[in-house]
Amino acid sequence: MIGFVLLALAMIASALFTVTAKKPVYSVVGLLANFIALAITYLTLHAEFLAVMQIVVYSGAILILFVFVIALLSSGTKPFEAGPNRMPRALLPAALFGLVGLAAVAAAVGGTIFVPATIPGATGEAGVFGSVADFGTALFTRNLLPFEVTAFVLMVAIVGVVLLAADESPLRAPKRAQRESITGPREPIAR
Amino acid sequence: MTVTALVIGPILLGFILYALPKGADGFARGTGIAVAALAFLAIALKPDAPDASVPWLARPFTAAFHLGYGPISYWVVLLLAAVIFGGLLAVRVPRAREFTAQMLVLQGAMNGVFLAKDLLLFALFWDLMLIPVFLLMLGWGMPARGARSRGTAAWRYLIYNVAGGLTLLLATAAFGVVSGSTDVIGAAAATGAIGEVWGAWIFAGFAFAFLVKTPVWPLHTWMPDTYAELPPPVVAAVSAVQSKAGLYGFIVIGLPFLTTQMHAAAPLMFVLGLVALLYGAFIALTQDDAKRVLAYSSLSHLGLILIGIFSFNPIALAGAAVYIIAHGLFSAAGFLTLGYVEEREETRSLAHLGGLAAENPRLCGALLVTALGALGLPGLAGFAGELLILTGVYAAGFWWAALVALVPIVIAAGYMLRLFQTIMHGPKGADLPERHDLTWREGLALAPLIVGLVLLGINPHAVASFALTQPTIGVTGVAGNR
Amino acid sequence: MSVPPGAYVILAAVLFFIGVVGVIARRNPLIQLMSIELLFNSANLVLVTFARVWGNNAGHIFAFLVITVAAAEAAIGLAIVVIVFRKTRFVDVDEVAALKG
Amino acid sequence: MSPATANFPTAADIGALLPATIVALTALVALFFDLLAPAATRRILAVLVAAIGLAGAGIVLALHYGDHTVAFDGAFVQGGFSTVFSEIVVIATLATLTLGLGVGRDDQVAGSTALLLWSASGAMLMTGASNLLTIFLGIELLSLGLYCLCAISTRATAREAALKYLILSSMASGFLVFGMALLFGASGSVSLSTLAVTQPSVLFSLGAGLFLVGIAFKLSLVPFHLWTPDVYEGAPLAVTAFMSVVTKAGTLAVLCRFAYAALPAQTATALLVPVWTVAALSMLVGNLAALAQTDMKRLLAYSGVAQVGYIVAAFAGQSAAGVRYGIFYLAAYTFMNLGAFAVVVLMSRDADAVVGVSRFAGLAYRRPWLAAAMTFFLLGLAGLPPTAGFTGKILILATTVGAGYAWLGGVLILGTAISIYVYLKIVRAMFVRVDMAHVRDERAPGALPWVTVAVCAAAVFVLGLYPLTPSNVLPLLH
Amino acid sequence: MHDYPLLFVIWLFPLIGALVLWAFGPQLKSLGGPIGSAMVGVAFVAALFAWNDATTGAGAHQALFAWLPQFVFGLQWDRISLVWTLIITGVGFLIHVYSIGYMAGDHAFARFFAYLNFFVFAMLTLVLSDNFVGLLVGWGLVGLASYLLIGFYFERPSAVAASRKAFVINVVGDIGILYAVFVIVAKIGAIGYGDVFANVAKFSPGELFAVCLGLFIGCAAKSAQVPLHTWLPDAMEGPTPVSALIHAATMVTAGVYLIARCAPLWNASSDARVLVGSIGALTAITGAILGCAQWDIKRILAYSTMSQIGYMIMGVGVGAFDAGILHFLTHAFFKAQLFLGAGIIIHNLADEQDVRKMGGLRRKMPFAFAAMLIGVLSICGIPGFSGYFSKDAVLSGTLAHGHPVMWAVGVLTAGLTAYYMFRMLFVTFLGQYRGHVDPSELGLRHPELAGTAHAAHAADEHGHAHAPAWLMSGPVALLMIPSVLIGWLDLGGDASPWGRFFEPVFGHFEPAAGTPPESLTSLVVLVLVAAGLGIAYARYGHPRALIEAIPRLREETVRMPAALTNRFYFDTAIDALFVRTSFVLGRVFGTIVDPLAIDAGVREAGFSAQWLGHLFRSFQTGLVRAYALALAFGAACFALYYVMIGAGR
Repeated sequence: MIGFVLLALAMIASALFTVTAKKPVYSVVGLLANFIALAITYLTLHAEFLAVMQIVVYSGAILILFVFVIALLSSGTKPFEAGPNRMPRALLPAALFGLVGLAAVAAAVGGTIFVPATIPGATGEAGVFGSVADFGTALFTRNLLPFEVTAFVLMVAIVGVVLLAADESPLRAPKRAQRESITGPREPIAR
Repeated sequence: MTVTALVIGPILLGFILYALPKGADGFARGTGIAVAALAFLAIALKPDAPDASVPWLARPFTAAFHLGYGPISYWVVLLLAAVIFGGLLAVRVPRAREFTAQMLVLQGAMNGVFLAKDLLLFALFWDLMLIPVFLLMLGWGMPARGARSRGTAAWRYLIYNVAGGLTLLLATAAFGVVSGSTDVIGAAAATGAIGEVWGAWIFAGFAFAFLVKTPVWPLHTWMPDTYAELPPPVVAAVSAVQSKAGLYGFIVIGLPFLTTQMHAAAPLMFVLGLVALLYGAFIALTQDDAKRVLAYSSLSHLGLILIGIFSFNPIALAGAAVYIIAHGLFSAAGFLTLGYVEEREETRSLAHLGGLAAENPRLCGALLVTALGALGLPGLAGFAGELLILTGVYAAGFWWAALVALVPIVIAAGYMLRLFQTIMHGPKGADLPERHDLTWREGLALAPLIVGLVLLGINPHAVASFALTQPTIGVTGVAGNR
Repeated sequence: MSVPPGAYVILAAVLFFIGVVGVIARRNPLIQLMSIELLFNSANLVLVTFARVWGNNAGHIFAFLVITVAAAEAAIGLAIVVIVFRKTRFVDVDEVAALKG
Repeated sequence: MSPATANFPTAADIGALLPATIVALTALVALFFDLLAPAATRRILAVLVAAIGLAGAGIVLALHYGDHTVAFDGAFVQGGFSTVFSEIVVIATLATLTLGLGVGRDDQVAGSTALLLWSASGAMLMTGASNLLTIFLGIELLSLGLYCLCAISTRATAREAALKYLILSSMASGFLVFGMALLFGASGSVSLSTLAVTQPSVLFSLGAGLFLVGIAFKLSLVPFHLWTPDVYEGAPLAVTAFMSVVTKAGTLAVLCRFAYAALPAQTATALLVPVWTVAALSMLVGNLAALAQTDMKRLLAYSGVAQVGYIVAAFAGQSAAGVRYGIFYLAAYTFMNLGAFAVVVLMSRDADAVVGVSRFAGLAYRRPWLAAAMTFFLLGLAGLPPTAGFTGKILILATTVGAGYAWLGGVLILGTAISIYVYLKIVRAMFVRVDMAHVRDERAPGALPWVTVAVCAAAVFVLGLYPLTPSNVLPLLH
Repeated sequence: MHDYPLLFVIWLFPLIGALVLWAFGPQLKSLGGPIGSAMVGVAFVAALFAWNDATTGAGAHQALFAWLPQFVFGLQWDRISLVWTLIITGVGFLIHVYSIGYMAGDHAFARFFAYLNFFVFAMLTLVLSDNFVGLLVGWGLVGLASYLLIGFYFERPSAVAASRKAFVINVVGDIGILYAVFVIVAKIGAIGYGDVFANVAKFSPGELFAVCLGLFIGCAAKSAQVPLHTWLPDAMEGPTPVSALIHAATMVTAGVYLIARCAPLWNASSDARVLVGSIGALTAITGAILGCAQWDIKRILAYSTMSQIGYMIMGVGVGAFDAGILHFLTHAFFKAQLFLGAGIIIHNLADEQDVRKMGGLRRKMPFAFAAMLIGVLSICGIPGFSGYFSKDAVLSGTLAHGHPVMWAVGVLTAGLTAYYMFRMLFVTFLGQYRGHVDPSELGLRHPELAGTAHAAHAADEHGHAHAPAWLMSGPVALLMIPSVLIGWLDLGGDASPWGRFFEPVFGHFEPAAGTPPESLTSLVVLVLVAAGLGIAYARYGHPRALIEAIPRLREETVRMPAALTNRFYFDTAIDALFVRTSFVLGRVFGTIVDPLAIDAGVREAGFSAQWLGHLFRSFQTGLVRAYALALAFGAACFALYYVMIGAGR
């Protein structure tokens, strides 16, 4: 229980830090903290494989991407300077609506009684609920279709990013750009 | 077969003409005239052409492409053919190819409205016939001097009538859902097929559409502008035939299927009709634009027909049928003739016109006959209609309405003679160009209408007889036990 | 499980709330994207929680898919951010409002 | 359901998914050919491959037509109305290809075409998706491709559109997923069929609500429509055309399945009230806002908002007829809308132009046929005869009134009345005589869009008048 | 009743003539006159041939067609139709012939005869029809004919105005008859005279009076009864033969015909008798008084016509039908003769119509003088002349039917008649010719006179290719005979041929006991006539008066009371009450109500739609965060609703 509270506080704090930070880089750090806390929470929920995925994919790939882009953009003279705020009072209504939603969820949760299923075995044992084996079986049998679709989702990401990037590079000759599109800059995502 | 051809033929030909190369104006015009003439002959020679019906929807209600002659519609389409023929024959317009094409589409659509035996089909053509008028007004409109810019009138025409068309659509859908089929026009009247709950709404939908189209006060303000701005052949067709669609609807849809609602609405309709009757007449007395005089006179006359229909009396109904055709005849002839005048004198302002009779006796004669027909000269068709309607209205017990309705007859004499005399009589108007008298084309265009005016005045029975037979007698029976 | 599942869900809701406010309140597109990541993660937390509650690992699969999609979305999003804001002086979504009305 | 009972996909599963698969793989083929193709032919080649693939998928679908397969353990359903939705997607994609032969520069065409196809396959996945995972993936596959496609243009506005689309759509996805999570929580399952038998609870209804928020966003129903005009205006013409139909087709299929098959009977009516409400709002606001537009794409965007409102109204009361007429009107809308877009393309230099309404002034006297075609499509969108739009409206009116939602029918009429202004304003512009001096007349390089125009016109006319009732064409809902 | 095709000849020949002349007028040129006259002549001869069939039994009948089962049309040939037909065709024929001379050289020669023929046809329709609707048709058509002929010189604004006035007022009459038709159809369900008269009992007294009232409104408008008489004097704008035929001999007596025809109705309704009789008396005296104040020779005759028709209406109104018809008969002759005589004068004086500018014409035009003299003697009821018999018959009829007041009025009118008719005669024919006297010396400020005279000059100065004189004098000469002798038919009261002729139609009337003998009436009338004649002679005929004619006339012109020059303000009143009011209403509706009141709503709707459009447009700020906010807002609303729904269960 104590652990959960600590995790929750950590998550909320890091999240708040993420959205309030002055610089994107700080946000990235905040988000990293948030993800790690989340991963730990997953472990408490019998989702060890997901916890791993969380660390690897999010912290490993996505956040790195963010950093990468930050670096790319801040190559300008004045990094991340913001123009005049054209919606200065956006925060208040946003918070209001958000709170309404929050209250709604609270009400929903409060209105239902959960009887958690009993899981045989502890987290980390092979083949238990949430373990790699369990997850894999589910993924490659009943949920084969979604899994296959994700392949295409990633393909879209690759090709799309390449197209946009190629569009951004006026120096490159069109033909070579296209070559690149298949072979070249796959790294950022494949990593 | 004939009826189908009457609807599809003109529309198809219209598109074909539209497809022709730019130069083909003369040919297109000739084709248009020929088509109209053929249509006229086809209708006149084959009055007993069988219905044509192809199934259409099966769910949510049954509907069919069902076309056929009805007691009134037969004469209306005949009239329409004559009007289109005359219009195309008499009036020369720029870009005659497109013009003719759209006129033919218009004819086809209007034929569709009046020949449709299926309510859904009726609604379809009802909306369809707005489009050509709209386009014609945009492309060939002739606004009076100092009038608002072109397109305004077209816009008003469209907005009003489409609004009506939509309520018609809603009512039709509801009718179909409730009664299960829309293939009902002319069928044995299943009175009470529509329950009380739905009936009121459905009737409201229909009534709004019909009142706008006719038009009836106070939904009429689109009409004077439209009539004034449309080129003569189109306004002839619109005022002669299109404006009857609503009244026709009341007769073939309202009377048999929404009888109780019709009776409930009768007082309101009487008030509206009478107001229109007087209102239009008074305004017609003071208009300066010759075409607007006729427009407002139409408002007045159509109000009379409305009263006739809603008195639920066979004689009045017969009168309404007669007057529907009669008004078509003289308003078409009138607008065509005014078209001739405007074409010659390049104005239609009564302040500028005057004294044409000296140079153009034949034109004068044409306008005279038209005016007399409009003011209900005894012996002409208009008189027959008026007399029958009012007699029926009086006999049905609405003696007060009959009395009020007598007043506009006098006013009609006033404004029609004002129109005729200011244009034709008195000293010749200043700065009016000297022009040749009526050409044989123009005369030929008017001939069928004027002949019809006389013949119908002598023998209205041909048009009116249906009113004295089933099923409308049943309706008036209902009226009787009020 | 000792902690009531409701607590997890509410925690997730809070994160979600923070994410939404972040998207609306911040003008830096990158931070907005990160807030969106928060949204997805909170959803994931709910999924995992309920997977645990029902003992049905469909929730895990779902969360996994969400992660993947989020990755792809982030990639594309960042690419778009790059091409949009490379030339502009400010990195500020309020600056790109040419389309309106 | 433990792993033991789990079964690997069978041939039947694959067969059911075949059409979408074909489309998805065609993209790879296109990319591959693009590597070998000489520079001159890449554009035509890519489009050709894509067209062939789509045609194949279309044929397969046609063969599938009428049968009904539940594939992948209930993750995907082929048959029923999903087939028709998929067909619409395929046709729309084909039409998109003809508008300006793909998107972007020669060296981008292969990629953009691939994205187009993947988006299409995503939409096709949505049409059959019958569990939450598939729905989610379908939506994302569709959207991710579109984010990129929007940005493929040198115009800054295109990129702005992409950015807005991305941020807002992702946010909406967030709501969607959260809602799905709650639904999962309430039912313990991700398959719609299980949802339908769940004991209703606050959790469930809240989940459904957030789920519907996501759906309403993708359908751009008021008030979730704000992104639509900006994105439509910014995106390349062809992409806009694609979005305006395919996104709607896919999402409508999801909504339809959710509304009809995934809700506990006793609560369904109450749960769907907001949907009809936003539909009504869309009809009014969409048309009113369209009144004031001067850019053609923007105007069509708003009109799209309203049109979707009409279609959703058809589902009111979940009458079995409703889905048929909804689909019928969707088909009608597809053809009318694509036809209109094709005309716009024919009036612009390339598929990436900005076309103001003013460009239509006096068109009838310069290019009568184009004007005639445009008039026809606009009449259809306005619901005037003799078009499928007219018939479709009648059917929707009939079914809403019949299902006891007469007020919705009334709003529909009101909206249509307003839309008359919107569409016939353009017709008036085309037919009013103006001096042609200041009108600059551009023409599309290729004549290919004419094919689309012709096909669409024919389809709109035939669907409208041919004695054909949707109930004969569409099998009952499974 | 068997069909009787001969009626077609009587009825349709004039129509054929009208159509032929209208169609081929320009080609026929001067042949138009003879053809037109011939057509009417044929009708006249045919009518003579048909005399016996009219007088035997109930007469002959010719079925036509039916509008609807309730509305069956036919022609009817009985004694009343016979009398009118003979006058219409006979006098009509003479006037046709006369017109050949009068209209010679007019540029619309053929058109004139087409109109005349058309008029004859219409009038025959009126009198031959066997039902009320047919009568109404004829009623309207004669109105049209008179409209066309009054406005024959359509370049003259005055003529145009006069014709429009005549037509509109006649339409007022038409709707009166229309109303009667409503009641008849609603009550009896048929329109034939036979059916209606057979069922008079079906009417309640009120309805019966309503029918009679409606019919009488028609009569009043057509026969220029007060207050609908104002069109008749203006109608003199038409060519003189028209005035003679339509506005003296035939059309204006249609009212007499209608009432005589509807004798059964009047017999059944005493209220109607009183009403019609008194209106007739009122008209008689009004016309006479106004006649004293006129200077235009044709207007003098017009007012005398009005006055005389008043007599007829009074006669038939009170129930002395045969007397009324007799007066119509005699009046048709002598009034036609008077007009034609006046026509000769006007024709020879180049369309001068003002008696003040005439004078001393006795030597210039002896024939015209003779004609006018006989006419005047006849109209004044000098014993021996036809007018004497008919007028006495009418007056004694009123007395016999117990209406002494009407009798008194009628007698007084007789005196006035003598005065103003002789006034006209003396001023015109005695003394010196004043044609070239400066108008101002005569105090000429009469607007309409100036108007007509000059416009007339402008109209047809080439109208004087003088046709052979006999063409004009011949008919007049022929008319002299009946206008002197026709009255003798009535010699001997009920035993007279006239009385016997109409006995089968109107039955025999036995005056109430104690009614003074007819001789008394004659005596009183004679005295008053003598008095009137005397005054007229003293003022205008006496040698002393003739010497100082010019200043005298000037004085009289200037000192003429306004009430008389404004014709008792009838026109003014009608104009103010109805004409102007209608125009004002029209303007109000057309320029205020229509655009501002009714249209405004629609326009506002349109505008507000546009406005809303721009409003929604303004929501689209283009800021992605704003859109996100809206999304959140929508989501919040949804969440709220769904939680409530969920909790509600």
